[in-house]
Amino acid sequence: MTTTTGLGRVPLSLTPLNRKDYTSDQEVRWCPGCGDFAILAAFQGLMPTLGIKRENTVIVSGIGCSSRFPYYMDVYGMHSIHGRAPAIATGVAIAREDLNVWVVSGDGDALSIGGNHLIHALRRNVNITIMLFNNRIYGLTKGQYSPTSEAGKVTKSTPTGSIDTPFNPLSVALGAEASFVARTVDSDRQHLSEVLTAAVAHRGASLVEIYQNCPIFNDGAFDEVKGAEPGVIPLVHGQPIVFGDKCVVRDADGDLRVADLAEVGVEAAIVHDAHRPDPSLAFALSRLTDQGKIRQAPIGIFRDVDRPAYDDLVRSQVSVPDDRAAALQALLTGPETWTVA
Amino acid sequence: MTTTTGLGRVPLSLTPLNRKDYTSDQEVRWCPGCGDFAILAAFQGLMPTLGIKRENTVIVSGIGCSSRFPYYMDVYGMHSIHGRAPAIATGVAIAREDLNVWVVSGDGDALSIGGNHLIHALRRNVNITIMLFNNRIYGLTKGQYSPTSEAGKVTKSTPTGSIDTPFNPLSVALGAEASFVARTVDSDRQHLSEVLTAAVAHRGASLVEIYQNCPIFNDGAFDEVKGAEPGVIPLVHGQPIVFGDKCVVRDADGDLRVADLAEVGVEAAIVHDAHRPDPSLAFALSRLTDQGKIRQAPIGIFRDVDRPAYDDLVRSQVSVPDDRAAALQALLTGPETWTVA
Amino acid sequence: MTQVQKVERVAVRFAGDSGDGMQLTGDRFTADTAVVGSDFATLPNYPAEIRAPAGTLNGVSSFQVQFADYDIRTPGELVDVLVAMNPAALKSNLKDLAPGGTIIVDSGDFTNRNLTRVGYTSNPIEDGSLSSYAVHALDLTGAAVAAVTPFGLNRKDASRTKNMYALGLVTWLFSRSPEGTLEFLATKFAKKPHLRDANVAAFNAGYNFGETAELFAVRYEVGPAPLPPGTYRQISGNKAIALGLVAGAVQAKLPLFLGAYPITPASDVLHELSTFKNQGVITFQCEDEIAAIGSALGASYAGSLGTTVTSGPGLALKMETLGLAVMLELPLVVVDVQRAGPSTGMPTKTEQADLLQALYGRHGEAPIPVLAAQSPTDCFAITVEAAKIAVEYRTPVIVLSDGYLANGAEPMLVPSVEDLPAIETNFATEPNGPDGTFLPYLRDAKGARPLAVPGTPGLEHRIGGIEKADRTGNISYDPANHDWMVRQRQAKIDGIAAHIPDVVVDDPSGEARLLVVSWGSSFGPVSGAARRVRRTGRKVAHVHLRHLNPFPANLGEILKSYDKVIVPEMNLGQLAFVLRAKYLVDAESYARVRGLPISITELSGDLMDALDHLEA
Amino acid sequence: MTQVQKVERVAVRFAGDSGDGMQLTGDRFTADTAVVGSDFATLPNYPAEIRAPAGTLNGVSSFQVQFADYDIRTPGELVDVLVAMNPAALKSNLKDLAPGGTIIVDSGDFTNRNLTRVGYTSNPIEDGSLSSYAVHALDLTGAAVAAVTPFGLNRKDASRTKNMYALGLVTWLFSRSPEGTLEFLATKFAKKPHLRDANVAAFNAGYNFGETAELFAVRYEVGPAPLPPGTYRQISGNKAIALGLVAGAVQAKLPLFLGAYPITPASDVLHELSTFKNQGVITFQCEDEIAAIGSALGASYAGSLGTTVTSGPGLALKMETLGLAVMLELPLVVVDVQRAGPSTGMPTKTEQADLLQALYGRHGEAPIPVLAAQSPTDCFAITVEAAKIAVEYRTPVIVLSDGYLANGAEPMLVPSVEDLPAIETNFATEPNGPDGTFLPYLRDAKGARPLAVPGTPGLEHRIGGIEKADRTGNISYDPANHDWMVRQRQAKIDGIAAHIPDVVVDDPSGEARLLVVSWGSSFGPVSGAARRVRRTGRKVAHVHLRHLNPFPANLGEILKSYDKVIVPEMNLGQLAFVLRAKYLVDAESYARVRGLPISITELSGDLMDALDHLEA
Ligand SMILES: Cc1ncc(C[n+]2csc(CCOP(=O)(O)OP(=O)(O)O)c2C)c(N)n1
Ligand SMILES: Cc1ncc(C[n+]2csc(CCOP(=O)(O)OP(=O)(O)O)c2C)c(N)n1
Ligand code: SF4
Ligand code: SF4
Ligand SMILES: [Mg+2]
Ligand SMILES: [Mg+2]
Repeated sequence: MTTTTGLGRVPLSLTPLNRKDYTSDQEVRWCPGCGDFAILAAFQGLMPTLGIKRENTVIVSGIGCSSRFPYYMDVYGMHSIHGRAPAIATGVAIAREDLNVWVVSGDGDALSIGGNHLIHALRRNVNITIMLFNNRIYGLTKGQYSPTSEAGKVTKSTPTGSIDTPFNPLSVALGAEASFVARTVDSDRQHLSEVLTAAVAHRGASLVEIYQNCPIFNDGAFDEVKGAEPGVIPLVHGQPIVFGDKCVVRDADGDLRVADLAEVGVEAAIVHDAHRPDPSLAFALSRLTDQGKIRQAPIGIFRDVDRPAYDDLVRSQVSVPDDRAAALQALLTGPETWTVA
Repeated sequence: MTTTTGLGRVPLSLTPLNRKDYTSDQEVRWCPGCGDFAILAAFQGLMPTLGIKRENTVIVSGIGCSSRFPYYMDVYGMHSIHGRAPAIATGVAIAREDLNVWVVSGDGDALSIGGNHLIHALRRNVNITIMLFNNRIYGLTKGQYSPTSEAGKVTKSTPTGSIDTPFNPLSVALGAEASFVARTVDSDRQHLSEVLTAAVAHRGASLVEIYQNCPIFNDGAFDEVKGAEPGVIPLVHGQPIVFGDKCVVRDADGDLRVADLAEVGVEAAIVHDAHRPDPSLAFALSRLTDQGKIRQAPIGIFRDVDRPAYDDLVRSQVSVPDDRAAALQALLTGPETWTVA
Repeated sequence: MTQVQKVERVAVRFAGDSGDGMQLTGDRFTADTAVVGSDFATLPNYPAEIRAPAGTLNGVSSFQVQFADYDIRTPGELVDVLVAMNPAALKSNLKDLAPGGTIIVDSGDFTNRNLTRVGYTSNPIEDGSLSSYAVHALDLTGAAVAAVTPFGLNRKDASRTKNMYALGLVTWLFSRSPEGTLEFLATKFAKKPHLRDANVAAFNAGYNFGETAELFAVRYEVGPAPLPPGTYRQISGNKAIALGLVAGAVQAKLPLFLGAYPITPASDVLHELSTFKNQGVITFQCEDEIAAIGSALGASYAGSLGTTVTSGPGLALKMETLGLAVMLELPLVVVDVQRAGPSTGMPTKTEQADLLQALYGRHGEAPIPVLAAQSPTDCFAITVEAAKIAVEYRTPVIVLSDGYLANGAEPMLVPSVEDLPAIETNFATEPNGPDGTFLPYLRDAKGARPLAVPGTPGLEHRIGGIEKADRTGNISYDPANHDWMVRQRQAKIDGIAAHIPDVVVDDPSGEARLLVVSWGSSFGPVSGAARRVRRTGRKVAHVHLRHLNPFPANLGEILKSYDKVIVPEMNLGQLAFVLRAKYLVDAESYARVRGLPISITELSGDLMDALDHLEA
Repeated sequence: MTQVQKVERVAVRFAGDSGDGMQLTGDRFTADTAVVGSDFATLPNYPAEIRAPAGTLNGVSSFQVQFADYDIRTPGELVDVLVAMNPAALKSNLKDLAPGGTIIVDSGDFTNRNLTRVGYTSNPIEDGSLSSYAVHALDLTGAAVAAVTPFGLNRKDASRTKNMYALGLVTWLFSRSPEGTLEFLATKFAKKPHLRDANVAAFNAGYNFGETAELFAVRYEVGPAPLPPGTYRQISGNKAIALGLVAGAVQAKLPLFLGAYPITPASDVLHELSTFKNQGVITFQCEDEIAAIGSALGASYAGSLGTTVTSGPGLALKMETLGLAVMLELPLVVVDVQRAGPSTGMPTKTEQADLLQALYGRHGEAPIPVLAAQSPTDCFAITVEAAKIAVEYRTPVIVLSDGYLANGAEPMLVPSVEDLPAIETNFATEPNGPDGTFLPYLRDAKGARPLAVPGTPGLEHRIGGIEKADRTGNISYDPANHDWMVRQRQAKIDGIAAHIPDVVVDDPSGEARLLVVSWGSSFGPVSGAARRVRRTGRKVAHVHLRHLNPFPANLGEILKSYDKVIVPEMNLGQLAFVLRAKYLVDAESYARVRGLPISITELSGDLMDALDHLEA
C-alpha cells in the first residue's frame, strides 16, 4: 500500500472553483452571532483551495445546530440522525476512495449519543475528516449541558449545577488511537483553515475540535482563551511551545507544566513533535486544557502520524472479478453439485 | 461531602461469610479450561473478605460468555443486554448508596457495542466496579474478532485477517477521565484479588481489565505475558517500575521506554505513582502494552485518584421532604391558583 | 362610552418576533383569564429555529389562547383577535384569522424594509387587502416608547415594553382588571425598579388608550365557565407529566428516578423534574436514550420508580431495553411525547404516529400496556395510572402524549393528594418457595411476580433477558416452558383490562348510528366536532380511548353496536388498524397528518357529510 | 444376506457430544443423500453453550436429515433412526424417536459414571426401557479404536474416529456407496495421511461391520425424488442469503457492502460473505447494529448496494436508522434471521415473532416492504427480490428468515445467472428540474425518486431526516406538504403490490372450505400438514405468503372466499392480526411459541378436527 494524502484519490477539478461555487442556495438559519457562521465562511473559502472536483465532496452530519452545516454547502450532503454520522461516513468512505468525506458534529452529537461511533472511527482510522463544533452546550434542544460542559454549569436540566466531569475531546480521541488530532477556534479564520487543510491532507481519520461560541445558550464560553493572547498555547510542529511570556516544560516528575519563559528560558520549552509514534506527549499536552471555564488551551495539531487508512485496507483485501456474472455463477454452483436428469 | 471508600455506605455483615455463601446453586457453564472459572473462583473467595452483607451486593452484566458471571454468585444479579450494563448499574448506584455494585463485561460487550456507556460511566465516576474480561475475541458468538483483537487476526469474520487497530482498554479509560484504572490476569489469583480489593475500595468508577484466556477461540492469547516473568511489568505504587532484569525509564524526549536494569541502574527507573492528579504518566504506562500479540504489559493499578463519586454528588443535591404527601400537595397546587366557587 | 358585549367564546393570538415576548404576554393574559374563571386552552407556537433573524417569517413566535364561559376542549382553530407585532407576524398568521376578525398591528414596524423582507410588495394596512377584517393599525412601539420616556431606558429596552402596551390594550378590550399584570410586574422586576416602572407605564398606557381612544366600538366580556368548584391552576401537558411522575412515586412510597436524554418536545419534563430535587426527585441526564432507559431500569431494580421520557426517535432507541424490561418484569414508566415523524420529521410539530411502535415495536412477543393522555390536565392522571400499573403489575408501561398537549395549557382542578390512587409495592421480604427458597417468578392472582429489592436478606436471586423457567426464574430452553411464559406475560397484560374502567359513550341522544373514536390529544378536536355536529340536530356518538393496551373490556361491544365507526387520527390510521384487527369492525380511518391538531371545522363538516350519507 | 427394503422417506438423527463430530457426520451423510438424488432437508441442533462439559445433556449436539423419494418440506419431526454416541445423546433425543424406531448406541460410552451424570439410574440398554425400539448397542468407540490401531494415533485421536465408524455403518444401512466419503476423507486429510488412513479405516470397518455382522435384518433404500432436472447443490438458509445478496448486487451492477454485528443465528451470513472478497464483496464488522445499518446506508448513498444482517435484538436497534432510510429513500436490504424472543430469549431457537416489529416498529409513518423466505432455498430468491425492490423503489426492505431456515439445508437447483431478474439502478446523471436544477424528490411513475450518486457533476444536493418539500427535497414544515409526503411514501410502498405475483392457492380439489395461511419457515410444516390432511380424504386449501408488505393484490379476495381461515405461526398470532385488520376476515390464530417449528403431526390433527367441526 502506498500512503497518499487524504485527498490522494479524489479527482481534481479542471476548472478553478471559488467560494460561490461551494455556497448552496439555502438560507443560513443559525442565530445571529453564532460561531457556526465563521466556521462555514472559512470552510467555504477553504474548499476551492483543495483543487478537487466539487461533486466529489460529501458532508455527513448528525443532529444539532452545527449539523445543519451540509445544507449550506453546494456539495453532496446528508443531514442524518443524532450521533450516527461517523458510522454513516465510514460506509461512504469504505465504498468510495474517490470522495472527500467530512463529518460535521457537535459536542452532544459526537460525544454524548455518538461517542461510540466516534471512537471506533478513530481507532479504525477511516479516511474521513471530523469537525467537532464544541460549544459546550446542547444548542438545538435549547440549552442543556453537554459532555464538555464544565462541572457546576447551570442549565435548563441542571438548575443546581451539573456534576459531571466533562470529557476532554482530545484526550478521548488520543485514548482511542486517533492518528490525527487537532484543535482550533471559530474566530481565528487563518488557524482554522490551516488546521483543516492539514486534517484533510491526512490520510485516515482526522479529528478537529473547534471551539465555537453559542451566543444564545453559552455565550463567551471561550472568550478568555480566544481573546487574551496568553489563553491559547499554539502548537507548531518542530517549534518550542511558547506563548506570550510563557512556555511548556516537562517537570522533574515528568508532568508537563506551564512556566515563565523568563524563569526557565526558551531552551527548557518542549519542542512540539506532532509525528511521534507514541501518543503520550500529545495526551499530556491535551491535559493542559482547563477542565472548568476555559482560560488556557493548546491549539493546533497535537498528533499527526501515518497509519494505513481503514478503507484502504478494506479495498486492499477485496478484488472485483473481471466477469462478475461468471464469478457469480461459480459461486452459485458452489464446490459440490449433483445432477438430476 | 466526606470521601469514603467504595463500600463505605454498605452495611457490614454481622456474621462472617465464606465462599460457599457466595456460591449459587447454578451449574457453571463455561467451556472446560475457560479463564472465567479462575476469575469466578477468585471473586467468590474475595467477597467474604469484604465483610459486607451478602444481600447488598449487586452484579450487573451484559451479554457474552463472561456476562454469565452473575448466575454463579449468590447475590443479587442481573444478566442484562449486550453493552448496557454500565448504564443499568449507574441507575442502581445512583438509587442506592448502600449497595456494592459490580459490572461484569467482555471486550465486545464493554468496548464494542457498549463503548459509549463505559466511557460515560468512567467520566462521571459512578461508584461501581467494572471487571472487563478481555479475551480479545467474541466468545459467545463463536469466535469473531473483537475491538481488542490484534490486527491481522484470522477469525470467522476475518478470513483474510482483521485490519482494525485494536483499542488499548486502559488508554481508552484514561482518555475518558477514569479515576481508577487497573489490569490483572485470570491466572494470578493473588494479584487479581489484590487489584479487585483496591478497585472496590475506590469510591467512584473503577475499571479493571482482566486478561482472560479463551481456550476455544483464542487460546494462549496471553501465554507470553502470563508465563515468562519478564512479560508482565508489575506496577506498585511508590516502587520503581522494575521487572526481571529490566525497568521502565523516561527517555530524553520524554517518552517511556523499557531499559536494561544493568545498563541504566535502578535509580533511573520511574517510581510508580498511582495517585498523580495528571493522568499522563498512567497513559504513557498504558502504551507500554503490546498492540499485537501481547508479550509485554504492565499490570497493577495504573491510576487511583480521589474525585467525588457521581452518585454521591447526585444525592448531595437531592433531599426528601419529611412529609412527602404535603410536599406533593404543595407541588400540585403550584405557585398560582384561583378558585371557582 | 364603549359598549361591553358578552360573548361566549373568544380566541386571541399574540404574534411577533421571537424577541418580542409573545409567550410572556400570552401567559399573562391567560393568567387573567383564569382569574375571571373562564375555561381556557392555550397553544404556543415556537419557530423551528432557535433564533431566526429578527423580522423574518421563520422567526415568528406566537401564543394563542381560547377562553369561554363553558368548558372548551381546544385552543381554537381560527382566532377572533390577532395581535401582530410586525409584518412577518401578520403574514404568517393571517390565514388563521376568522372572517371579520379583529387585527391589532404595530404599524410602527410596517416599514418598507420590513415589508419587503417578508415578501409584501405593498403595505397590507393600506392597500385594502385586509378590508374584510376590523383592522386597528397603531404605532404600538412608538406609543410604548413615549410612555416610558421618563424612566431613562435605552432605545432597545424602551421599545421592548411594546408587548406590555399591547397587553394593556387587550386587557382593556376584554374588560379585564389590570391588577393581575401590575402585581406580576411588581414581582418580576422587584430588583429592577426602573424596568418595573417602565413596563407598568407601558401597560397602563395601552390600557388607557383603549379606554380613551374610542377606536373600539365594543369591549368584550367572557364570563366564568361553570367549572366544578374548587381550586384551579394552569397546567401544560409536560408539567402535568412531571407532576404525575412525582405523584406516582409518592403514592408508591418510592423514590422517583428519571433517566432522560433531551429531545423536543419532551425535554421540558426533564427540566421540570430537575427543579424538584427538594422533593427527593433524581434526574439523570444521560449520554443517550438507551442509557436513559437502562439507568431507569437499574433504578427500578434497586427499588425506585424508574422512569424515562422521550419522543419518537428516542422511543425507537429504547425498544431493545423495553424488551429486557418485559422479561425482567420490573416497573418502568416510559413517556413518549410524540412529534411529527418519521425520522427527524418536524420536531416542533405534533403527531400521533408512534402508536404502533409503542404497541408492537419490539422483537419477540413483548406486550406492554400503553396509555394515552387526552388533554394537558389528563397528562397528570394518566401518568399516575401508568405508575400504578407499572408497580402493581411489574411491567414497563408506555404513556403517549404529543407536542400539542406538551406545550398547551388549560385550567386544572388542583388534585388532592388524598384522592390519588394508592399504589402497592408489596415488595417481597420472605421466602416464598420450598425450603426457604425464593421463587422470583411465582405469580400472584394478577399474574404479577414478587419483587425482592437488593438488600433484602435471604432473597438473593438472578434475573435476566434469557427465557426463564416458570417460578424459579432459572434459565430455561424448554419448549413448553417458553410457550407457557410467553402466554403468561401476555395474559398478565391482557388481564389489566379487568382493572381499567369501561369506556363511556358520549351520545346524548342515545340514538346515534355513527360512532367517532378518538385517542390521545384528538380528544379535544373530536369532541369539539361532535358538539358542532350535534348543534345541527344531527346525532353522533363519541368514544375516547385513554387505554390503548389493553383496551377497556366493553369496547368491542360498543363498536359493534354502531352502523359506522370513524377514527380520526393524526397518522395514517393506526388505531383504526388495531380496532379492525381486534374487533373485526369496519372502523374507517380519518387521517390528517399535517403536524397540526385535527381541524374541528373540517372534521365536523366531514362527519355531517358522513351522517347525511348514512341517513340517505 | 440382509434384505434391501425400499422406503419412501426416512429421518435419521446423529447425536453425540459437541466434540464428537456429529455435524460433520450429518453433512457427509447428506452429501451422499444428494448423490442418490433423494430430496432432503436437514436440521442441525447446537447446544446453547459454546462447550458444555463433555457427556452432559447441555453438551449434546445433533444433526438430523430427512430424505425421501418425493419432494419433502421439512427435516421431519420424529426420526426413524437415532445414532446416539453417549448416554446424554440418547436421553435428550429419545423423545423424538418414532415408535418402533431404530437406535444405534455406542455402548462403549455407557459406563456407570456417564449414566449417572445424566441422571440414568440404570442402563437403558439393559433395563428393558427401550423395548419398544429396535436397539443396536455396539461398542463403536472400541471398534473404531481397534480399526485404527495400525496408524499409531494417540488414544484421543483414535477414539475420535468413532464418528466415521458410525457413518460407515449407517452408509451401509441405507445402501449407499462408500465412495463419496472416501473421496471426502482423502481431500480433507490430504496433508495428514495418517489421519486420513485412520478415518478411512474406521469408516470401512463400520461399513463392513454392517455387511458382515447380520445384526440388521433389513437394509433400506430411499430412491431418487422426481425433482426437476438440472444441477443441484445443497444449501442452508444463511448461505442462500449470502448468495442472494451477492446476486442482487451483481444484477444491479453495484458493489455489495455488508455492515454487520455478529449475532446468533445471523452471524454465518457475515462469515460467508467475508469469504467472498474476491467477488468484490465488502464486509464490515461494526461496533454495533446501529453502526452496521448506518455504514450500509452510507454505502448505499455512495452507490453500493448497502445491506445488513441481524436478529431480533439487533433489528430493534436499527429502527431509528431505518426511519432515516425511509426519509432518504435510499436502497437498503436488512435481513432479520429471527430467533426466540423477547429480549435475549432463546438465541439458538427459532421463532417468527419479529413480524410486527418489522412492519410497525418505527416511530412516525415509516412504511417498509417486508418479505419472508419460505425455505432455505427460497432465502436466495427472496433476497434477490428484496434487492430489486430496494434498488428500484429506493427503499429499505426487510427480509425475514429464522433460525430454522438459517441452519437447515436442502437441495437447490443451481440458479442460472441468466435467469435472475434484471435490476435497474437508473442513477440520475442529468438535471431534471427547471434551469438545470436537480430535484431529488421528483418521483417517477412508481413513486421512486431519482438517485444521484456523489461524484455526479451538477447534481449536488442535500438530503436528511427532516421532512422534505415535495420535489425539491428542501426542508419543509408546511402542513399540507407533510401530509402529502407521508402519503406519497406510503403509496410508493403500497404500489409495489402491482409488481409482485398474485398468491396461488394450493387446493388440489378446488373444493376446500378451510384455508390455512402460512408465512416464512412455517411453509414446510403447514404444507406438510395439508398433505397429511388431504391423505385422509379431507379438503384443505393452503396459501403461503412470501410478501408481508405489501400483500399480494389478490389476497383479500382469496381470504374472503373460504368459510374458515387458520393462520399457524410461531408467535402469538402476528400475521393473523394483520390479516384481520387489512381484510376484516376472521382469521384464526394457531399459535405455537416453543422455539421449534410447528409440529406437522399436531397441526394436521388440529386441522382435521377443525374440518370435522366445520362439516358438522
Ligand atoms: C435520537 C435523538 N435523541 C435526541 C435528539 C434531540 N437532540 C437534537 S440535537 C441534540 C444535541 C445538540 O447538541 P450538540 O450536538 O452539541 O449540537 P449543537 O446544537 O450544540 O450544535 C439533541 C439532544 C434527537 N434529535 N435524536
Ligand atoms: C444487541 C445484540 N447484538 C449482538 C448480540 C450477540 N452477541 C452476544 S455476546 C457478543 C459478543 C461477546 O463478546 P465479549 O463481550 O467479548 O464476551 P465473551 O463472550 O468473549 O466473554 C455478541 C456479539 C446480542 N446478544 N445482542
Ligand atoms: S443556539 Fe447557539 S449554537 Fe445553535 S444556532 Fe443559536 S447560537 Fe448557534
Ligand atoms: S468460548 Fe471461550 S470465553 Fe466462552 S466460555 Fe468457552 S472458553 Fe470461555
Ligand atoms: Mg453543542
Ligand atoms: Mg470477549
